[in-house]
Amino acid sequence: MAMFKNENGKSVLLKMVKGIQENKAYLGEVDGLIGDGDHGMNMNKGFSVFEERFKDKEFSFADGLYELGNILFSEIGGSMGPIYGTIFMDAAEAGEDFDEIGRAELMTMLEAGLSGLQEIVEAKVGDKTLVDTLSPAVDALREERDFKSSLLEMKKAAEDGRDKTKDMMAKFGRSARLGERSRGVLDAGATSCCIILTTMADGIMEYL
Amino acid sequence: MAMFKNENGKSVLLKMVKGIQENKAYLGEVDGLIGDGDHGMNMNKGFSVFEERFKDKEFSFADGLYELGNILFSEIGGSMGPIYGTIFMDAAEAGEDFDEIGRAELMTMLEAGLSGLQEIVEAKVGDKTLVDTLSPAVDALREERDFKSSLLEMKKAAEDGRDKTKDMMAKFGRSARLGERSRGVLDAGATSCCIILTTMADGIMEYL
Amino acid sequence: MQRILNDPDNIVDEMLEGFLKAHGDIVEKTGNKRVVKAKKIKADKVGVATGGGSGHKPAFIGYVGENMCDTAAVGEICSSPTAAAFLDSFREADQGKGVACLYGNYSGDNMNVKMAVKMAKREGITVKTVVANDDVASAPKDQPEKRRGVAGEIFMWKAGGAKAALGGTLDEVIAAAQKAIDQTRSVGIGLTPCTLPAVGHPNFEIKEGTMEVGIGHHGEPGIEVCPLESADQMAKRMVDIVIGDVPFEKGDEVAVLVSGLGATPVMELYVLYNEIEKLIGGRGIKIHRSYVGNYFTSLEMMGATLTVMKLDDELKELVDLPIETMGLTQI
Amino acid sequence: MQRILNDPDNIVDEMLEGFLKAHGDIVEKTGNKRVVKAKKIKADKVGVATGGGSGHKPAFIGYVGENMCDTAAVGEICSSPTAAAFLDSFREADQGKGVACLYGNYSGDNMNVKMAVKMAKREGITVKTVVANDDVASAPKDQPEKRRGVAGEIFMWKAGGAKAALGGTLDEVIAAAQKAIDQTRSVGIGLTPCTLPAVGHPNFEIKEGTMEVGIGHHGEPGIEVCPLESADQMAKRMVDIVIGDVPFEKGDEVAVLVSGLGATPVMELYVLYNEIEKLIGGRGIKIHRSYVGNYFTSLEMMGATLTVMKLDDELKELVDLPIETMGLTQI
Ligand SMILES: Nc1ncnc2c1ncn2[C@@H]1O[C@H](COP(=O)(O)OP(=O)(O)O)[C@@H](O)[C@H]1O
Ligand SMILES: Nc1ncnc2c1ncn2[C@@H]1O[C@H](COP(=O)(O)OP(=O)(O)O)[C@@H](O)[C@H]1O
Ligand SMILES: [Mg+2]
Ligand SMILES: [Mg+2]
Ligand SMILES: [Mg+2]
Ligand SMILES: [Mg+2]
Repeated sequence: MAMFKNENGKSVLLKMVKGIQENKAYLGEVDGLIGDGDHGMNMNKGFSVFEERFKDKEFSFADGLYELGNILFSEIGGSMGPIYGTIFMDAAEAGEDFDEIGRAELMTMLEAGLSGLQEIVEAKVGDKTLVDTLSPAVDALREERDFKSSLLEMKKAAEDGRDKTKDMMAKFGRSARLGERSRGVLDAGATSCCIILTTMADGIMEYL
Repeated sequence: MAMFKNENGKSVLLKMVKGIQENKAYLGEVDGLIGDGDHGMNMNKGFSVFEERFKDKEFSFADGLYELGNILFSEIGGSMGPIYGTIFMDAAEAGEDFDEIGRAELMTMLEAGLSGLQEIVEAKVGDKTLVDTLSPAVDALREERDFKSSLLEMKKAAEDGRDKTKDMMAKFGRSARLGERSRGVLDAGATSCCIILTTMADGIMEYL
Repeated sequence: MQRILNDPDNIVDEMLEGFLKAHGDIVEKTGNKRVVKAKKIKADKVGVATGGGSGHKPAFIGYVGENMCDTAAVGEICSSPTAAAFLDSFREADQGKGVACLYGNYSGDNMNVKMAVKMAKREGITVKTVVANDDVASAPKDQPEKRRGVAGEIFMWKAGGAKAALGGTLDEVIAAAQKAIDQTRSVGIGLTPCTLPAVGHPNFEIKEGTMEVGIGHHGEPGIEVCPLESADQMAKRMVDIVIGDVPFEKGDEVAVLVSGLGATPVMELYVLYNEIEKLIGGRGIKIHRSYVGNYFTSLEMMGATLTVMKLDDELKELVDLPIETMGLTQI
Repeated sequence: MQRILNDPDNIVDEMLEGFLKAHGDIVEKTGNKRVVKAKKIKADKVGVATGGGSGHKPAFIGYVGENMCDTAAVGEICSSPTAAAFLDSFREADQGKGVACLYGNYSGDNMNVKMAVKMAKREGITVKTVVANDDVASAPKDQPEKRRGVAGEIFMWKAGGAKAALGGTLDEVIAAAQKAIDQTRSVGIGLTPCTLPAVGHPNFEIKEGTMEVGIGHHGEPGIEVCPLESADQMAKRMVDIVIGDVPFEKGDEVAVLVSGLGATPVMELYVLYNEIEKLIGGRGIKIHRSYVGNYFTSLEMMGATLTVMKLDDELKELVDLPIETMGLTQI
């Protein structure tokens, strides 16, 4: 069964960076509708700092995630610092000892990220946050399948999850204050989380 | 020879008021090009205060001019307070004893206004100020003619004077700082002065 | 975008450098470039820390100074400071008597402060918090935990800072700041949107001829978009919302703060205050102290906020205490 | 026009009413509703009067207060106060030791002040004047009599007000204020136009992507329209113009004032000051004191001005004297 070497992390991380950079403006627009419009800017800044600092270094997938998370957490702040910081760093810690990463290993990592997140935020599926993307994506990895199919399922689950946030009413974050008026647009965090998971899957698939 | 009764001043003054009110925006635009854009606003405010305060009263031409000048001087301020205040009040003082006003009397009055002005400002003909309108208008009244022709000449002189300011370089007031760049547009004060003299002449002619 | 900028990504750092140079008599830098500290801090007192996103000048660093906040953690524009910055701000503020962290109710700030408080605890620094939630328009009265903190934070800092300066214990400082914010209500009216320098265009719209009642400090939509009103009508709307939310009663004494959102000419804030004063007075409420100016802004947004705090003897004494900060100097 | 207004014709009176209510501890009204007076005036000193058009908050009434101006005459927006208002301001300021009238070089103000001085003389009040002309961009160096007064007026008031507070004679006060303005130079860069409320639309244009170097406080055109530059480039341009005009030399000490024109976020003023400080320091000139904020504005114009005053021992003492005004409180 195809596996992905943890040590091949760099190209995956850089793909994630590119995904965020290319969607900087789009994420800003989505956040602007019911938030404050800075989601693209802050994500882009954090991911670009990571790129700048690590582009000439080699690193594993887990280490890359850790460093990216740490930059978001300790240099960017905002909501994304603690949220993605926790997700990435906790996922990295769960995965640092894997030499090879397959479906089960990736699930372990992302599950650790998700449960780390749930220690700091109360949001659950249905609350119009990035949990709506991350949680079904983790679930999609639970079923035994070959890694590539699993990744494709994970992408699909992330996309579906993101799309579902459109009709939801926000319960947490800035847009929660809008109540009913928060319906009708995507959640910014769910959108960026989908980009992250999708580019991560695409990056890994290049090695399968 | 046709004369105008000083006591019939009200309709003349109200015509002058209307002339300024109708040109409020236009005067603002002219002043905006090389000044600060407030000429129409300030003139309109002063003239409208006069209208409001005196619309239910009867008054002579000289008294009306005096009150208008006094309002500009003591309630409006700016450059127009001292300038038109002086012109109107000095003209009024020179004319308060006339029962009837003809060419010679009007000349006496406006001449007094002009020389009063020249005591407080240094501007001469050619300096791109309202002196370029007022001074030739007074000159047009010097030649003996029937009153109506004189008024028509005065209007023409005022208009010509105003138009000549277009090519001049401003020497006084806000626009003086622009030097060469002040050429190519009318002077705001010359423009309002032309409106004032024109409506004054038209108002008087209704009685001739 | 007609703005005074170099690389927008560096705006916060450059602003901080300039701020420290300009106000070297009031503030000083610390080991963390995103943490600013008051120059003169009374010895042996409870520390008062705050922090928040940038773009709200004078908030937050403009309220660091004698008898107000001891430290402020600085975030990106409209974005919470990092947990690390909050932690460092606690370390700087602590003199062994604990630290009161007084900040605004935003999800980013909540998360970062919570994490920083935990980390501080591990180091033996006791940090207690008060979360400002004075913005009436941001959630119904029965959901105060959802309400945003806006210009009322200034009264919270004033009260907490003064209590600490007067020698209060950590619990007393926390109680004073909590009382201040509990007695404070705010509302904003937005007239134009603002543009984040790194984004380059406004991220929301307020149509010419309309106004957004209840707008947030980051352009968060308000409770109502309605046709632009006169200053007097805006004043009435604001007073009704603010005074209607808390049991302000005849005979009460209050402190009033009218802040511009950034680009509204200050002259117009006085026009607004002129009517606000009449309306509050008309309800038999006495204005003990008033502040009119740009006290808590949102970049170059146009509009204004009204904040009213109900006073008791303690709050009066705390509000009246002299302070020297960039945002407010009171003799 | 997204503004906070009632009838634009009443804006000045309403603003004044609101101002007097908000700052009753610093200023008070007089018999002339267009003249404002300081609440605390040291007895038996030379009076310090000023005045000018409205729309420049804090200028002019925002600089009335202890140790600064005793009175200010208030004009319509961008328009000189009346001679009558100046006269009343002299009457209020006079304590028998004469009055220093410190104002800006605009043709309306010149005429009205001149007339008011004459009328005052008839009443036995001696008034001497200093006319601020610090705006480098408004006329060549050899025509200082044509130059406008802009934010440098603040240093003129500071020096004159302090000298009077310290017991200076009328001639000494005039000499100090004159020296202050002679040693002061300013320049402004405009980024957006402003709209007079009664006019309803901007009366001049600054195209997006361009900036007007040397703009006046009423939107008077500057010396050059050029493509919008970075904050650092603007700083360089401003420092070159200002420092180039007066023989500032290595080793000089200066006071620096960076003011926003109204709508520029204060954060950006610090970004600008950050570079200005480097450039001035780089010339071997020492900044003794600096002010960054909205000190002299033009309604909701965007942009900034730089003002630099060369100090000697006397000016240093005068600038450092504490004051309490709405626009500037210094401990
Ligand atoms: N309390 C929370 N719980 C879960 N997710 C949250 C919470 N607060 C914010 N988010 C997520 O963060 C996204 C907004 O991120 P961003 O715009 O960067 O931060 P901010 O709201 O501070 O400006 C939201 O779309 C949402 O997905
Ligand atoms: N010193 C002066 N001498 C003669 N006329 C002047 C002088 N200053 C201003 N003016 C006249 O005043 C006009 C401008 O008036 P206005 O816009 O009302 O005043 P301000 O320039 O103070 O805004 C100019 O167009 C000019 O005709
Ligand atoms: Mg956001
Ligand atoms: Mg004008
Ligand atoms: Mg944000
Ligand atoms: Mg004017």
